[in-house]
Amino acid sequence: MEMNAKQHKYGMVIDLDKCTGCGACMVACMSENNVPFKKDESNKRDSITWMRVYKISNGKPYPDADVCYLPRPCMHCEGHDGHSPCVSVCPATATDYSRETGVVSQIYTRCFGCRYCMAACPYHARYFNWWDPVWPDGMEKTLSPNVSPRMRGVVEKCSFCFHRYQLAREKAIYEGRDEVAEDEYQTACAQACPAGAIVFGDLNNPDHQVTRIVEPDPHHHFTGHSKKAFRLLEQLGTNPKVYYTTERQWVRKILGQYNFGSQAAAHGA
Amino acid sequence: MDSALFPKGVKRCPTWQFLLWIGAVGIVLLWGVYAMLLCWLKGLNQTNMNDYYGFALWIWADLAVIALGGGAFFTGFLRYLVGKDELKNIINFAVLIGFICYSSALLILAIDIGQPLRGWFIFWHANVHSMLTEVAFCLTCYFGVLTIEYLPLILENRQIDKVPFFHNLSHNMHEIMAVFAATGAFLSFFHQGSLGGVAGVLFGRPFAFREGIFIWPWTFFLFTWSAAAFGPCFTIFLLKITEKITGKKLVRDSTVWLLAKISGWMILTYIIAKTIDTIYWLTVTAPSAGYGVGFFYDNWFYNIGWLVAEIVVGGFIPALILITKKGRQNPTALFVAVLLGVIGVSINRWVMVLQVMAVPVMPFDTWALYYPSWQEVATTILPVAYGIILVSLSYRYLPVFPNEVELNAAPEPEPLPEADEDVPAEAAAAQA
Amino acid sequence: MKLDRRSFLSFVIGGAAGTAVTPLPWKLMDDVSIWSQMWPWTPVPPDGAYTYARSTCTLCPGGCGIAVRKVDQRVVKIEGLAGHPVNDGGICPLGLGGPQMLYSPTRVTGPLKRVGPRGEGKWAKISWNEALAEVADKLTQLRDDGHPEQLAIFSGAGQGTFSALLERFMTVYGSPNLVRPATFEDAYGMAVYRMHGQQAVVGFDLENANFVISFGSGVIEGWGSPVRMIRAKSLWKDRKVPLVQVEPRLSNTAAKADRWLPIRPGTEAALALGLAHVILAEGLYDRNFVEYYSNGFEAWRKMVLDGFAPDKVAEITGVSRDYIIVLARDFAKAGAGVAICGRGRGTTPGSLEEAMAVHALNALVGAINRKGGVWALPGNEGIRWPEVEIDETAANGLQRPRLDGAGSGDLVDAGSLPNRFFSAQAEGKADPVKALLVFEANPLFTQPGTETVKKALDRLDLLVSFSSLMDETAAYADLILPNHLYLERYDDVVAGTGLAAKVIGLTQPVVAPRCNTRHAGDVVLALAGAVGGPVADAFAWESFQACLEETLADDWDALSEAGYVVRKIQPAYWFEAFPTASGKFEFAGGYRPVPIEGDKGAFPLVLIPYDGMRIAAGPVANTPFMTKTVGDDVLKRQDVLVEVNPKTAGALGLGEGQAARLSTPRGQARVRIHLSEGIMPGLVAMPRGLGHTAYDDYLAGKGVNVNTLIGPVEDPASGLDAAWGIQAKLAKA
Amino acid sequence: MSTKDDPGHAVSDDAADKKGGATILLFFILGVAASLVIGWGVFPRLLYSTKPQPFNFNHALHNEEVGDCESCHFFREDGTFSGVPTLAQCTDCHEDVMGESEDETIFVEQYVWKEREVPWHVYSRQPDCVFFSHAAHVIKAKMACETCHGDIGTSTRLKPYQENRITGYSRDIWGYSIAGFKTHTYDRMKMDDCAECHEQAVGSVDQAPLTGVVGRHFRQEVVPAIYPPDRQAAAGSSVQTQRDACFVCHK
Repeated sequence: MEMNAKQHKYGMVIDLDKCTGCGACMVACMSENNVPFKKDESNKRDSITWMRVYKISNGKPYPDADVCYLPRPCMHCEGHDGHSPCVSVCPATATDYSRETGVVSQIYTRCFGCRYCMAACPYHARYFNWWDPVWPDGMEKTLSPNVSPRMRGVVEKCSFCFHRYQLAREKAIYEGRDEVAEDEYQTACAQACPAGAIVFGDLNNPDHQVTRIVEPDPHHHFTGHSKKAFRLLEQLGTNPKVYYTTERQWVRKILGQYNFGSQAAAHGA
Repeated sequence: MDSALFPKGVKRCPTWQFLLWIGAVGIVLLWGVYAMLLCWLKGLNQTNMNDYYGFALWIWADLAVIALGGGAFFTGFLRYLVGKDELKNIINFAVLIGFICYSSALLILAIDIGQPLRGWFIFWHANVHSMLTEVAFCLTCYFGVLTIEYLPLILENRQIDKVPFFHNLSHNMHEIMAVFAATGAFLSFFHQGSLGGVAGVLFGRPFAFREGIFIWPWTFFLFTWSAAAFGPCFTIFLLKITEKITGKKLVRDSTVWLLAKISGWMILTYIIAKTIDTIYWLTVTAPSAGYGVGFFYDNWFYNIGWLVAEIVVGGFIPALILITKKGRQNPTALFVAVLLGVIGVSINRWVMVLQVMAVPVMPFDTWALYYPSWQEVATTILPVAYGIILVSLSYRYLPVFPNEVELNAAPEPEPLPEADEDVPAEAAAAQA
Repeated sequence: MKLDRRSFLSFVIGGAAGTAVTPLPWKLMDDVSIWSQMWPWTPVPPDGAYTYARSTCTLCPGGCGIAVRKVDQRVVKIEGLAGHPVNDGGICPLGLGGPQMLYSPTRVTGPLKRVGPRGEGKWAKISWNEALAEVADKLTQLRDDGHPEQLAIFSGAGQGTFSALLERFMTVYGSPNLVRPATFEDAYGMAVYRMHGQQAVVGFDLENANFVISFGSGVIEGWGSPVRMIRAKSLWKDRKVPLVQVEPRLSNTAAKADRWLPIRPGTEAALALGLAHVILAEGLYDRNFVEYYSNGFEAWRKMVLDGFAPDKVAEITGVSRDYIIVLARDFAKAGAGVAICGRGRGTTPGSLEEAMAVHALNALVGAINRKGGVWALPGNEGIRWPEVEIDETAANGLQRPRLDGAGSGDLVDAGSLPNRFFSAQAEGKADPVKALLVFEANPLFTQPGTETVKKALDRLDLLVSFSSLMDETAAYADLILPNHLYLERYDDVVAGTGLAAKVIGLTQPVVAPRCNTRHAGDVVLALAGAVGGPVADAFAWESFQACLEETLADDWDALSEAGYVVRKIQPAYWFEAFPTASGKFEFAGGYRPVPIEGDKGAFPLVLIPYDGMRIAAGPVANTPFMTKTVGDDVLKRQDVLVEVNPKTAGALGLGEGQAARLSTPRGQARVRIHLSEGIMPGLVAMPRGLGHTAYDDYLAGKGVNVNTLIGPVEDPASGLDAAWGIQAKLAKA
Repeated sequence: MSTKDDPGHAVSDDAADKKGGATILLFFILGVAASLVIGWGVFPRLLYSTKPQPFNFNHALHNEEVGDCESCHFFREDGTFSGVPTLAQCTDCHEDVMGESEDETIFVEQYVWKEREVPWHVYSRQPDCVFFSHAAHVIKAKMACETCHGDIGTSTRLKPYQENRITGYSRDIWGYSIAGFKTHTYDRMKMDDCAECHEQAVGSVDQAPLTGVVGRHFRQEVVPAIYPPDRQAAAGSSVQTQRDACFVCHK
């Protein structure tokens, strides 16, 4: 099977019961992807974090209160055969869905900052560079050449560390292999997570851990239904490639309330 | 002093008064320009937009002015294609308003994008799947058309008209104006629609998303329809203001009533369609995505009042006034009706932009409210000031109103100068 | 012919027409488009060869292995070292921050001498020779005056060669005042000393436990070795091992625990004894251990049975009587249950009796030195250097009592008491210290009672900081002799606070030093040389690296190759584990609540500090990236949000996000309110690690340093700081 | 618009005045001529500034010495491409002046001894947003270096480096033909030139125009090497463009 022709479908499954909310995934992502930072990042609505960990509360009074942490990368929605909410609305073809990898790309030099894609994304996974990124004197040395730094006025988002796929692919080619092995292409967040809560891989590859955990439901394999895992806002038809698992009923109830219903309950306890 | 430039046989206020007036509005204009430059030079951090509000006041302003500018294409459509010849007396004014609205829309878009110098990518690297692409193309083309429609009016300025070439040119252009009107109407049906599509296709945003046919969500047709219905309201609204403050009758009542009547029926049919759409959306579309009826209005600010205001106050009421003879022929009722209409369509555009952003979509998300920064407000008022100036200039130097002379043959009593803000008239009136 | 208007016009038109068929407009458009996509001011990171260097993280005592990603000679990223026994590829947000520290503008670029008043921030750049001379002069002078003990060292360096070097230096120099920041390990160590009769490092075989009770330990907030603990927690999840978290606040650990057990702060020991009561009463304890390997059981048993019946404990702790019974049974019956203590990251030692109560509870179920239990491991032996010659000056100096009183009187088994050290120095009771060298520490920020620490430092003739970055203590110092950052130097790290195995990691220079810095080890060698005499003789090595290679001789190759070596340690069997008088495990301890500072009348609420996962509270501060991850329910602009129960806040008329003035007997600060159902009414919780005054705008001035509002409370039993909170007051600001 | 036609109409208006008409025509032609001179002649000279290389490098000579491109421009263990050699590589041979070429003397004295990297101007330098995999093209697709880099490997002198004053990139990217025409695959290195091959490869455009050695090699070697015969015809991986997805060449 040729590498280029193979239809990969890279995706992620996150164990919400393992996620400790430590934030390593966020920092790993920022460090990996040259994400800019400002002096005050306490306004989370203009703070660029490709991977963002949300804090969800069960809303119960003391002492029955409980919280759950939910890491939210870009979901790399497949939508209906590749027409994810954001991709099809971009007027300048600055974002794109790849059938080859299932990754939703963002080309910063093509984007002119109309922000239609942000309006389209229900996950708030897309971020706008409201400011010209500035690195304190000397810190520009921390920038990785594998990811192009962005300029003011463009949208950016999680790329599933696609540059890591490219590098892995070069290595594979160099070693005369056709396929990138599961451990060769891992996102920075999955790699960093100390709790091992994030599993990344090719949902089209039955041998990959992610596929074994998600257990795509043969009945609706192509719509990404799963026996065990659920997805955010599944009911909107965004068809995301990031799955979540949890055994805590209240979390399922809040997150899966629309999209998972009885199935969730069935696998809940 | 500049009276040589006035249209034949009309009276205008003294130059100093006019200049004073233009100066006053000009200051507002400059304020807007300053804000605009800030946004271009310092970037969009000058606004209060954020990652939850990628679309905000500006996009609303765009949608609103384009809807209100719809009077141009629809009146043109009625005049040249349907053959409502009566409307020729108001078509100039409609075109003028349209021209102002569309040029403003384009300006605001130019400020709204993060990399203005790359703005042309929307044409160069166009993505055919995007409603915004469709908008950009039609908008630009139609703006061209409006320019061509507005040009003859300029050429008819008393002095310019003396140049035989310009005289002929404007004459010839008049001949073929129907073609442009047709083109304009065609383009408008599309971009008004695609503006509706912009919101309607957002299947990740249950407040905006609508089913539809082929690639077009219902909002596509609703927007076109509403623009056609409310555009004339805006034309009449501004006409009435202009008349009130110039203290002149500028267009025959019969013409206005005709337009008002058509507008009324358009509004009625539209608002019925809109009601059906809303009911279907609230009871079928949204629930299928798991969002209950009350969900979208469960906020202290975005409450059910918005829906009522849009459909009843801004829809049914003006419609009923305008379709009844007594209603539209009573000056006050007419004015109230068109005003409500203008407000109604503006609310519709507002919720289809801002409430879409405000509604929490992810289960753990919360309502996101936003208020514009002064830079956003200033750049949004900028077009208003620019519009007032353009209307003032056109009114003063161009034969915008063919009937003005005959309608104002008899000397009239001095009208009371109005304390109205956007009044080219104070000036204009005083001279009478 | 004349050039009239029309001719000119036609010329222009001709020009326009002609231009259209030249490349000019089109090429210009293309170039401008390229320019507008590649703005000259957008940085372009230079490409190069990608390499990974193995090293060991020193940013906390965890001892994680790291793989440092480099592009040519630039460090661009730090990743966890796959296969490493501590973190196996995982890494914490602080550990990821290396590059931002290495290239931080807050690096101290070379030796600095203070000009102008302390802490004013006016510095003169000086040469290393000048710097060394300055310090050497003072050291020599103190010895000449016959007061070597007036030199003190405050060192946060972990147990490794460098620390041994400092000990050796102080010994030959003649000062007993080598002070270390104390942690829960000190308290636990003393408990073990009293119950095992042995100076030991405590290890917890948590991976093999099957029921865990945590008395307020931040299992995933950084207690022990952070990444290892988080991995253990994931392991428990897979193996369905229950974790019960006992603390008044819904911490991340509590949220992850199978049961969050809110308890009145400071009463944890009582709960431990309450559980023991049930276990004793129902005879669920490990009879074999108690009968054959323990001593003083009866007395202790009586004490527990008389004083800690479930109802009484319920009264003291606020935990329901029934649950105490259920929990005790589950714990005892689990078979491999273990209890741990040490609040949050354990940076405050806490009450000795609490440690003893918890340890006794473990002993009761036989969880001593057994799989899945608590292990007492031999302390830092490893290093064998030639004996040192001590001259008379030194001998006399060493005779003098430590300023913190540790090792003498009733604190004979105490190691180091920083709280007492700074208060004694501040009050100037005993003859105070004249010179203080600070290594790997930032006491002016991390020690509770900032004011006291400042007073103490003010009484010094010479304060020398060896910090690589301009932290609070460095900013207040007289001299800064900047150390290499951990990415630029050699070091050995004995990993694993609480790890049930000994992992030695090697920190290696992965890039050439960026600034004019020197390895603190080399500086110590140089100083020793300058002081001369026996002090110089004690240090034969020409460099710290040489010293390190010699010290780690057997492992050196393995270390520089793999980055770490593992020494599997088997704890002694019961029959030989307890070198006490009885030769058996001593049941001991009781419950005397540690008093809280402040008057309940004037300060009706209680402020408790907590450790947030995304805020580094130790000597190493947050990086910009890490601060970026701090939630807006903790930090909003420059204000810290304190957690308050809605009931409590409501009574004070305070709402979400509202500004308030928080005052304690120690000080007051402006805060904002965060209403949380996850905290016991009557408490106010504030994160540690905010409110920096040094560093740059990416960190300084954000929030409040809780140490300015709280002070140490001495545990009568150990002399250690056992403060768990302070009386406080909230009012609208 | 209208003003443009002005003279035209004007002419017809007062056609009586032939002389005037002639003058106007003359000036029109003058205008055209002037603009052509400026557009084709002056503009290109203004657009580019010529920058000398630090010293000359003789590819032909080195080729003889070491035999192949790969010894200096090699793939690293991880499959990435080393590109322009670093000082360290050169120093393997050049710790000291070997020949009598003046350039080598400059190199050794100015750079080797002073341990400074040579600040070469790279003709093929691409913008930062470009991801280019030599491995994919050279190893996988078996493409020849010449396909993109031309015959630089056999050159004895480095051609002057012409930098675009606006973009800052080498003239080689747009190509030396100011009109943008190209006769060889290596004449230009713009996105369209990459796309050309990629589109033909995925079959989203006709491959027939591919002629010559390169073209044949491309059809017979490259395409089959990358794409299996049963691939979806005329479709790249991009949902938006049906060509190769953006991330294939962008980062």
